[in-house]
Formats: sequence, structure tokens, C-alpha cells
Amino acid sequence: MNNLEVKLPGMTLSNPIIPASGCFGFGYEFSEYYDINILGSFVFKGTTLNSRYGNPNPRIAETYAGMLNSIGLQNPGVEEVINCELVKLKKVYHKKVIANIGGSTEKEYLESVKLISKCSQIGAIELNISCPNVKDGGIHFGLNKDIAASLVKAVKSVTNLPVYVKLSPNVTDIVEIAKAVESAGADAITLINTLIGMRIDIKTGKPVLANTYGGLSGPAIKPVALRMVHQVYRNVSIPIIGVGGIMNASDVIEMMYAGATAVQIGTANLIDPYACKSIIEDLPKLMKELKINKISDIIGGSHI
Amino acid sequence: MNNLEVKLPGMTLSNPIIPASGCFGFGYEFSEYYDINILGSFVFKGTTLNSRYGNPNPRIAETYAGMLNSIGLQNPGVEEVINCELVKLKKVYHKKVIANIGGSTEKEYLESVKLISKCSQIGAIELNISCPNVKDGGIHFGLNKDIAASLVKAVKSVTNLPVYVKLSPNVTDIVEIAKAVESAGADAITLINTLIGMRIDIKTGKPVLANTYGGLSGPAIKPVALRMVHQVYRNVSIPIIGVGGIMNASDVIEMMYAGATAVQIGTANLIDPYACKSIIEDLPKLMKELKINKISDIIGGSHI
Amino acid sequence: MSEEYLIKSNQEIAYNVFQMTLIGDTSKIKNPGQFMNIKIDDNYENFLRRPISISSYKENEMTIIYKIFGTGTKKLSYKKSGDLIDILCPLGNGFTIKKNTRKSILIGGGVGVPPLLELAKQLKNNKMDFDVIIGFPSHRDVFLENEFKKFSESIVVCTIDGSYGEKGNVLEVIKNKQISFDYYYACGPEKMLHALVKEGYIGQLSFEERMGCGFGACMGCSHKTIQSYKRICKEGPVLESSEVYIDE
Amino acid sequence: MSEEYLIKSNQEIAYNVFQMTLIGDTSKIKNPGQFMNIKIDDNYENFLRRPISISSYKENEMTIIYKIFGTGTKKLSYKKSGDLIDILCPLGNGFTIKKNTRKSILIGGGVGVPPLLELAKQLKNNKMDFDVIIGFPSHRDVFLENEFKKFSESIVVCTIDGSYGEKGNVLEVIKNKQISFDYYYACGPEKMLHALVKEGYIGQLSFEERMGCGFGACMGCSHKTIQSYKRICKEGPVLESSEVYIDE
Ligand SMILES: Cc1cc2nc3c(=O)[nH]c(=O)nc-3n(C[C@H](O)[C@H](O)[C@H](O)COP(=O)(O)OP(=O)(O)OC[C@H]3O[C@@H](n4cnc5c(N)ncnc54)[C@H](O)[C@@H]3O)c2cc1C
Ligand SMILES: Cc1cc2nc3c(=O)[nH]c(=O)nc-3n(C[C@H](O)[C@H](O)[C@H](O)COP(=O)(O)OP(=O)(O)OC[C@H]3O[C@@H](n4cnc5c(N)ncnc54)[C@H](O)[C@@H]3O)c2cc1C
Ligand SMILES: Cc1cc2nc3c(=O)[nH]c(=O)nc-3n(C[C@H](O)[C@H](O)[C@H](O)COP(=O)(O)O)c2cc1C
Ligand SMILES: Cc1cc2nc3c(=O)[nH]c(=O)nc-3n(C[C@H](O)[C@H](O)[C@H](O)COP(=O)(O)O)c2cc1C
Ligand code: FES
Ligand code: FES
Repeated sequence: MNNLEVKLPGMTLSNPIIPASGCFGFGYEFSEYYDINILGSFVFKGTTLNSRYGNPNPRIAETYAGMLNSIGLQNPGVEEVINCELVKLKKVYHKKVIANIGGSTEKEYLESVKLISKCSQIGAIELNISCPNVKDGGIHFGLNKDIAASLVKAVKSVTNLPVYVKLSPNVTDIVEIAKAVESAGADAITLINTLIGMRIDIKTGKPVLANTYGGLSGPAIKPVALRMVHQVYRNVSIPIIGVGGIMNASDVIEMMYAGATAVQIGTANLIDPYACKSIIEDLPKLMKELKINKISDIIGGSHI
Repeated sequence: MNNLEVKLPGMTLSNPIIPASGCFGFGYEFSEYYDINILGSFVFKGTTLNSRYGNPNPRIAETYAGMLNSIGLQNPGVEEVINCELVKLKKVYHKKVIANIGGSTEKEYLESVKLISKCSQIGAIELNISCPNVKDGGIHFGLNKDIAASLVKAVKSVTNLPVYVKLSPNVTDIVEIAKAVESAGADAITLINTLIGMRIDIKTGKPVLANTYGGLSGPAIKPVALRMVHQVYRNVSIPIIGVGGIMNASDVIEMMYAGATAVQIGTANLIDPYACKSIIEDLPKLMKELKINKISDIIGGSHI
Repeated sequence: MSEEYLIKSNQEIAYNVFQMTLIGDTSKIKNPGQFMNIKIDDNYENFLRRPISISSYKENEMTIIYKIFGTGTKKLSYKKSGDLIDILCPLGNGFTIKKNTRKSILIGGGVGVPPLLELAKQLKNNKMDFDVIIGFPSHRDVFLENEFKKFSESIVVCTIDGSYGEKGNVLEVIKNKQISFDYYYACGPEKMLHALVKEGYIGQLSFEERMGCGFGACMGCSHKTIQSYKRICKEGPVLESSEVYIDE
Repeated sequence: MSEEYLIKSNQEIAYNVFQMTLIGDTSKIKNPGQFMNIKIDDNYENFLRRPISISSYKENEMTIIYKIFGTGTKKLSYKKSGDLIDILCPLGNGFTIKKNTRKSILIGGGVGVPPLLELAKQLKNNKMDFDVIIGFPSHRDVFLENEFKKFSESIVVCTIDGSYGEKGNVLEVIKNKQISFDYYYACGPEKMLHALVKEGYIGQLSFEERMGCGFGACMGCSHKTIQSYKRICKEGPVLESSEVYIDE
């Protein structure tokens, strides 16, 4: 038996490592670095019904132990994703992929979900109700429990795929929102999207990002991600996918002890395209050192 | 004229550098390192009506570019602060100090404020409605705009000192709370207290902090602090004191461009007891390089 | 799994401008004008990699030229011969040598000059006719002049303040000296690149954008072109003049 | 404004245990058992300083002994002679030599052993009578035995697994060997310290707590005592046995 195996609704993963949405393109970009079939799965770039260019440049800024992005959900639209990106992906990747879907209206979400659900490469939908970078990118769905719940309910009614809901950390009470989406039928919860932050260029006195604010990711946010995963684990019974600042195998173990069934790796891929490969290789060694037999044994272990 | 001078309600500061509450003890601890009268002012450790021990150990954890604390407002109580700590302070510090006051009930806040207001060493009160580390340490006052506003109103009615209100970043909408405390009569707003986070020790699988969660501070949170200062500056007209991850003169300039009239330095003092002294010395050099004449010229400069 | 290169030398060649020679695999480099993405160190203060153009290369050796701009390039300048450095390379498309040109010109501004050196070498190897014009703020900033002379007799150096060579920016000098060409290869500040396009000249231009990854994964460097959007790190940094979009 | 010390040497003296000698100002050190707070490097990965006891000191030179525990001490072990290192020193109260004792004993466990070395030296200088007992997990972990011999003829080494010296923990060995003393100075794991207090012996004990600052500013290291709370970094690390509070 594979002692890295974990189970998410609708998907059994050979290991818990999942590149996060927006940090792994549509996957094939990374296949020039390594065989991406070693991954547990991966989440493709946030996709909307129609193509989007996103925000003006610059849309990347550096911070201590992290970065800001204000990409603004640039993507070619769901049909183009299906007809072009996923076709390219199929050549290099033979597992199921997770579809990250954004939107500005319930109608838009539903149409995208319907279209993508027909595609056999998709193993689950990750509902992005937490992109901080576009007013109409779904974040208002993620800041209020009732609006979040009603969207999840509607989405569940138009797809047979498992629906994972990706929540925003920019809220007063993450537990209340997590419980609401669970009640509405979410199959899993992804925690966390980026924190909203900014940088100013002291030479000009102006914001570095053309969009002023952006999403903070990287090691800086790991303690917040761990805390939210831990809080939500105590209060829901569906699986949690932990994301935020994971850079190495030790961070993965920490996140799983907090309560994550699997983890997503975002920013680490940008700094080091081999990040996920290294983590997958390092995990068994670290588990041996820590006397962890099966990785699934430690899920939520900090709560005991 | 001193080109580092800035004005806060009730206090003119010879420079904008203010050590933050909880990271500078009661001040005299630092006078063995340097003459603390060079500081703009400083905020003493969060004080409550009665003495508090705080949370169990360990209550410090390290994070990438930051730290977690779960001190839990350990302090000897307001009377002891007045009769003992401030007496010791008087010997080494001749300027006005800012009193950070916490509490669990409105009554407690009011009594502490009344007592401390009699003390001539105090230049302003910083109402701490944002300590994340104690259930009864005031954070519930900081998470809801109406509760926050009614506390501020009550406090204003029992003191003639200016009241600065220190807000929690762990909220969905910082602007709404800032506006509410402004309407209630706050004289300034301090932004931000710590983000709630956690760490897990992978050797034991258990939280590092005995209290499980703690407050994240240090460079990791600077982008979030800058963003909140920037957002609030757009929406209130009272001065803002910027706090969060400031390590050097360049960070000070960045925070003031975002909208801060003065800044507080927390964690940096713990890593380097000379941090504030270095920053005060470096500021004029950096201003010269950046062709900034008076530091007050750049307050909110990024909004133009 | 990092790709480590050995620093052979790292010297200041003009005011705050350093030339670093690196030893390691260069077999994948296809075109002049491709770039590398450099991890400054393991310190999370400089969290992102820094994109720097390949200035010239041969088997197992390549050279970059960079100017101290902020903290990352400052730290780079402290590196010493013998240090190892983590690099992703080569990235981007680079310049494509256009075969049937009569006379082309290489136009470089400031730290846009370095990638043109390898291009000059390759044009010369292809026995093609070309001029070189490179511009800098002032005398102390000038670099690579002698290196270009190895590949072309016709090289014009200009400085904005006139302290060395011709006075003015490259475009002014091209006009004043009535330098003629039917194709150009340019790298430099966006203002200079846009001015060239507006003049209606035809050629290739190398752009800069802030980058998250440098290899096409994050959409951070997306750049509007007339037809669509291109990632400067992947479908760029070099664009054809015909596709450059200028927002007025 | 950092206080830099020069590393004179840094060597492994037992399994994963290093001894580092530092050159710099030691004139402010008052007592054996005081500690320093070390900045590992400028990398924000190891953001907080690491507290390590002063093991011995003389004019302009002091020695520490530390075990690799996590990433900070690991990086410390890579430092080389000639490197500079940012240190806050001295911190805390340290041991106060109790004058009118007949026979005292120094009790050390693991990385609690180092600060006792300077204490031994000073007791010897004061011509006082004392024994030393130090305990380790196993033979490979044993260090400082010979150094202690310079100051005391009576030194007992014990190992938990019995692979060297006496078998058992220090308290067991004290009892088994019926070592008698009227005062003790102890440093080691909290379990060992609490066991000593519970036995009713009288002495001084050096405690550990996680620290934010190390110099009294943050209340991170506050430790409950019978009467009140003390900051381990300021009113500690050494407490009198009479004030030690044990939570059952
Ligand atoms: C394709 C490409 C090729 C380049 N080639 C060269 C070259 O050959 N020589 C040279 O001197 N410079 C070159 N640059 C510019 C160089 O990348 C920046 O000067 C450098 O990143 C500044 O880093 P810093 O840490 O010194 O500055 P900081 O201001 O501290 O950097 C902060 C952040 O902004 C980014 N940044 C700042 N300026 C730029 C810029 N102009 N372009 C892209 N990102 C930037 C940094 O990478 C970093 O992420 C090139 C840029 C690109 C995009
Ligand atoms: C007053 C005092 C004196 C000490 N003297 C010595 C000595 O002489 N020799 C020696 O080997 N060790 C000593 N220690 C323990 C030493 O401080 C830790 O082993 C060290 O901090 C571990 O750092 P790390 O980066 O290797 O571990 P990590 O686990 O990576 O450290 C993470 C964080 O936890 C803190 N931490 C971890 N363990 C401890 C601990 N036991 N005590 C306090 N903080 C801890 C670290 O300082 C850091 O902030 C002393 C501790 C104290 C409080
Ligand atoms: C450049 C960039 C683009 C992102 N795009 C998306 C996106 O399209 N959809 C989404 O749900 N999250 C997006 N994210 C958020 C990440 O998936 C992840 O939740 C976040 O970055 C925290 O993880 P990390 O610290 O490992 O990066 C993006 C993050 C970055 C850095
Ligand atoms: C050890 C510690 C203790 C703190 N205690 C208090 C406190 O008593 N009252 C308060 O308002 N803030 C307290 N804070 C928060 C700081 O004042 C400051 O708002 C926060 O740390 C962010 O700033 P920094 O990143 O510069 O540390 C404390 C922070 C730390 C690290
Ligand atoms: S920098 Fe990431 S796609 Fe170009
Ligand atoms: S560690 Fe800060 S008070 Fe002791």
C-alpha cells in the first residue's frame, strides 16, 4: 500500500500534494520541468465563463517572505479552457484535474460549472468565492455566509462532480462561513485564498501594484492558514484542503496535523518550479524521521 | 524647525517613532540600551483594571518573518502601573506616554480609563479593543462596529485625554469599524493589532503555543497593515497610527505614504533592542536620499 | 532540484553596473535576448527571483550585466567568484535573426544594452551588416563599447548629458545623424521602445514586466499586444514592432 | 547598533553538540549562569534570537556549548572561525554563589551542563568544597567531563542507558551513591529540576522558557513562582528552590 495516499471526495490521491490554482498555469507549462503525473492532482488557473485579461501592470510585488498578486483572474474563458488548454494538458497528464471556477453572478458560475462538468478530465470543482483581485470575481460570495451558502446550493444542483469551496481568509469569522457552505452541500473546503495586502514604492510614493491592493501569499501567511484550517476542522466534518505558505515537506506535515486531508502548493511553485516534486520526494524521508507510518494517520492529529 | 515632527491629537512628537504596546515593557527596561527620550513617544504594555498573569507557557512561537505571541495581557493592574511602573519610568523618561488599556467589560474599561486619566505622565489613551489572546481582553469590542462605537463613546465621556482606538485586523470590513469609532468620537485610530495565527510542532504534532492560537506580528503582516491603513485613510479624517512589521526607516516611509501620521514599532524591538534608535537615526538620511523635506509632507502621499 | 551555476567573476564595469560570468549548462540557450531568473539567496527578504538577460554565452559559460537597482541586485553585487547561485535558464523567446535585411541596427538603452552583445556576435557570424547605437545617462554609466567594436565598426555611443559620445537619446541621435536601416533590434526603457514603434520603424523589441515566476505559470507578466495578451516571460520578452500596443 | 562578536572556533565536541568560542566584550558579565541571545543571521526564517548559556568566560573571550535542536542551532553549527555574529549579552541573573555552605553539588543534565563549568571555576577560586554530577542520554552525548576535572576531583558522569559512567538519571545516581550535600546548583530539563525540588533539597535552579526578547520587554518568558511571576530572561533563569512552583 502507498502510505502517502489520501482520499478527497470523488478522488483518491497518490499523495496529498496539489499545486494551487493560479500558480501552476494549466499544468503543461510544468511538464518541461518534470513529469507532472507524480502529483496528487492539481488545480488549474481560475476560470470564468468569458475570457478575462485581468488587471493592469504591474501586478506582482514582493513582500517579506511572500508576494502580492493582482492578476485579476486572467483566463481564456471556460470554452477555450475545455477546447484548448485541457486538450494540451491531456497529452502530458493522465489523472483527474480540479477545476477552479470563478464568476461574478450566480448565473455565470452555474453556466461555467455546467460546461466544465461535461469534461471527463475534471475530478472535482473548486468554487473560487474568494479572489480578492476583482470586484466581480466572486469575493462578495465569500464574505457573507448566506450568499456563500446559496451559491453552493445552486452549484450542487447543476453538477454531479464533487464541489470543493475555496474560502477567503479576509473575514471576521471563518467558521461561520465554513459551516454554512457545509450545510449547503459542499463536499470539501479549501483554505485559504490570499490575504489582502499592499506595498508602496518609497521612491515614487505610489502603490507598487497598478491595482493598489493585491493578494498576499507565501510563507508569511502560513500561520493564518494553519489557524483557519485548525478552527474549521473543529467545526465541520467535510475534508479540508490546506493552502497557504507551504514551502516544504515539514510545512505539509504541519498543515495536515492542523486538519488538512490534502494540501495545495501555490507560491512555492513560482520560486522553484520543482517545488512540488521535491516535496513529494522529501515527504517519505521526513515521515520516517518523525515515525509517521501513513500520512493519512496525522490528519487533524493536533486536535487529539 | 525639526523636519521629523508630527502631530497627533494632544501630542506633538519630535519624530513619528512610537514603540508599540507589549513590545517595550514599561519603557525603563530599554533605558539600559539607550536614552528613550529620543522616541516620539511610546505605548506601554496593555493594562487592565486588575492584575493578570496571562496565558500558560509556551506563549511565544517563531514563524517565517514573524512571531506569534499569546501573552494574554499579563500586567500588574492599573493601580500598580500608576504607583510603581510609571514612577520608575518617570526617572528615565520625561515625555508623555500613551496608555494602552484593555478590559473585558465596558465598566472595567471605564474604571481603568478614569484612574489612568488622573496621571499627568499620560498624553493619550490607546483603547485596545483588539487583543486576540484573551477571550475577555476586549477583542469582541473590536469585531463589531456597534459595540466598538458604544465603548468609545462611553470612554470619551469619562476622560479629557485624547482617545486613540486600536483596531483588530481580523475582520471582514476594517473601514466600517474605523468609521464607527470615528463617529463615536475617537481622536485617532491605531492599525493594526496582530493577525490570529498558529504553529504546530511537527515533532509532537501539537500546537506550539499552550493557548493554541496567538497573534502574528513582524514583517510578515506588513502588507496587510499597509492595506488597512490605506483603506481607512480614504474613509476617515482622524489621524492614523500605522503598526505592523515595521523594521527600518524604509518601512516607516512606506507606512506614512499609505496614510499614517505616526508609526508604532513592535516586534522589531524584541529582535533588536536598538531598533527604534537606529530607525530614528536612519530616517533623516533616507529622507535626504528620497528628497523628502519634512516627514509630515508624505502622510497619505500615495493617495494623491 | 535547483540549477546551480558557479560564479567565475563579478566585477563593476561602470557606475553601479556589474558583469558576472557564470559556469554551467548553456546548451539549452537558443537565441540572444533570452533571460535567466536568479534566486538571490535563501533569505526570504528577496523572496522572488530576479530576471536578468543573458548578455553573451558560449559552451558552459555565460555572462550577465546588471545594474544595482534595489536590494536584490545590491546583494547580487556582493557575490564572489566561487559562490554558487541558483538560476533558471534560459527563459523567454529572445531575438530571432531576420535573414533578408540589408542593414539592421541594434538599439540599446541602459541595462537594455547587454542582450544586444550576443546578438551582435551572431549577426557578425551570419555575415550580416549592422550598426550599433547605445545610450546611457552619462559618461560614468557607459559600458560594453569596446566589446561591440569586436563585432561592428559602426558603433555610436550617446549620453543624455553629452558627457561622452553623442549628446541626446538614441532616437534623437539616429535622426540627427540620419542613420539609415531597414530593420532594428531594440532593448531598453519602455519609453524608448514605444518611441521607436511610433516612428514606424520595423523590428523587434524586448520588453520588461514584473514577474512572479518567469516561466509562464502565474500570468504576472501579461502584456497587452495589438492582437491579444502575451506573457513577457514566455511569448516575450521580444515582440515584433507590428504587435506592440501603445496605450495613450 | 548590533553587538558583534568574532567567532574564534566552533567545533563538535559530542554527538551534535558544538562548542563555540567568541571574542568580544565580556566585561558586563556578573555571574555564572547568565546567558546570551544570539541572532542566527539576517534571514527571516530564523526570526527570533536563540538563548544560549555562557559556559565560561574570561577577558574578551567566552565560550558556549549548544546542541543542534532545530534549524537555528543547525545554522549556528555551520558558522566558521572568523565569522561575525550578533549577540545580546549578558542577560538574566545567573547563579549567586552561596557563601556559607559546607559542601555543595553542581547538578547538570544535557545542555544544562555548560553554565555549571564557569560556576565550578568560581567555586574553586573561592576555595569552596563541591561535587559535580552530570547526566546525558548516552556515551556519545557526554561532554565537558575533563574540563570539570580541572576544578573538582569529585565528578560523576551518568548516562541513562548506562553506556558510560553510572547508569541512570542524576537523581537516581545521587541517591544510589548516597552523595551528600547541603546546597545545590542545577541546570537541566524541567523534569529534573522539579524532581530535585520535590526531594526537598535546597539550592538554585536554572530554568528555560521560550523567549520573545530575552531582556524583559515582552513577557513571553513569564514563569509562575510560589509568590508571583518572574521573567526567566530577567529575574531568571536562576530561581531559588524555595520559590519554585510545581503544577501537578
Ligand atoms: C526580461 C528581463 C530582462 C532584464 N534584464 C536585465 C539586465 O540584463 N540587466 C539589468 O540590470 N536589469 C535587467 N532587468 C531588470 C531587472 O530585473 C531589475 O532591475 C531587478 O529585478 C531589480 O531587482 P532589485 O531587487 O534590485 O530591485 P527591487 O526594487 O528591490 O525589486 C523588487 C521587485 O521588483 C522587481 N523589479 C524591479 N524592477 C524591475 C524591472 N525593471 N523589471 C522587472 N522586475 C523588476 C524585482 O524583480 C523584485 O521582484 C531585466 C528585467 C526583465 C523583465
Ligand atoms: C536561558 C536559556 C539558556 C539556554 N542555554 C542553552 C545552552 O547553553 N545550550 C543549548 O544547547 N541550549 C540552550 N538553551 C536551549 C536553546 O535555546 C534551544 O535549544 C534553541 O533555542 C533551539 O533553537 P533551534 O532553532 O535549534 O530550534 P527550533 O525548534 O527551530 O526553534 C524554534 C523556536 O523555539 C525556541 N526554542 C526551542 N527550544 C527551546 C528551548 N529549549 N528553550 C527556549 N527556546 C526554545 C527557539 O529559540 C526558537 O524561537 C537555552 C535556553 C534558555 C531559555
Ligand atoms: C499569482 C497567483 C495567482 C492566483 N490565482 C488564483 C486563482 O486564479 N484562483 C484561486 O482560487 N486562487 C488563486 N491564487 C491563490 C492560490 O491558489 C493560493 O490560495 C494562495 O496563493 C495561498 O497559497 P500559497 O501561499 O501557497 O501561494 C493565486 C495566487 C497567486 C500567487
Ligand atoms: C509580545 C507582544 C505583546 C503584545 N502586547 C500587546 C498589548 O498588550 N496591547 C496591544 O494593544 N498590542 C499588543 N501587541 C501588538 C503590538 O502592539 C502590535 O500591534 C503588533 O505586534 C504589530 O506590530 P509589529 O509587527 O511591529 O509587532 C503585542 C505584540 C507582541 C509581539
Ligand atoms: S512571470 Fe509568471 S507567467 Fe510570466
Ligand atoms: S523573553 Fe521577553 S520578557 Fe523575557
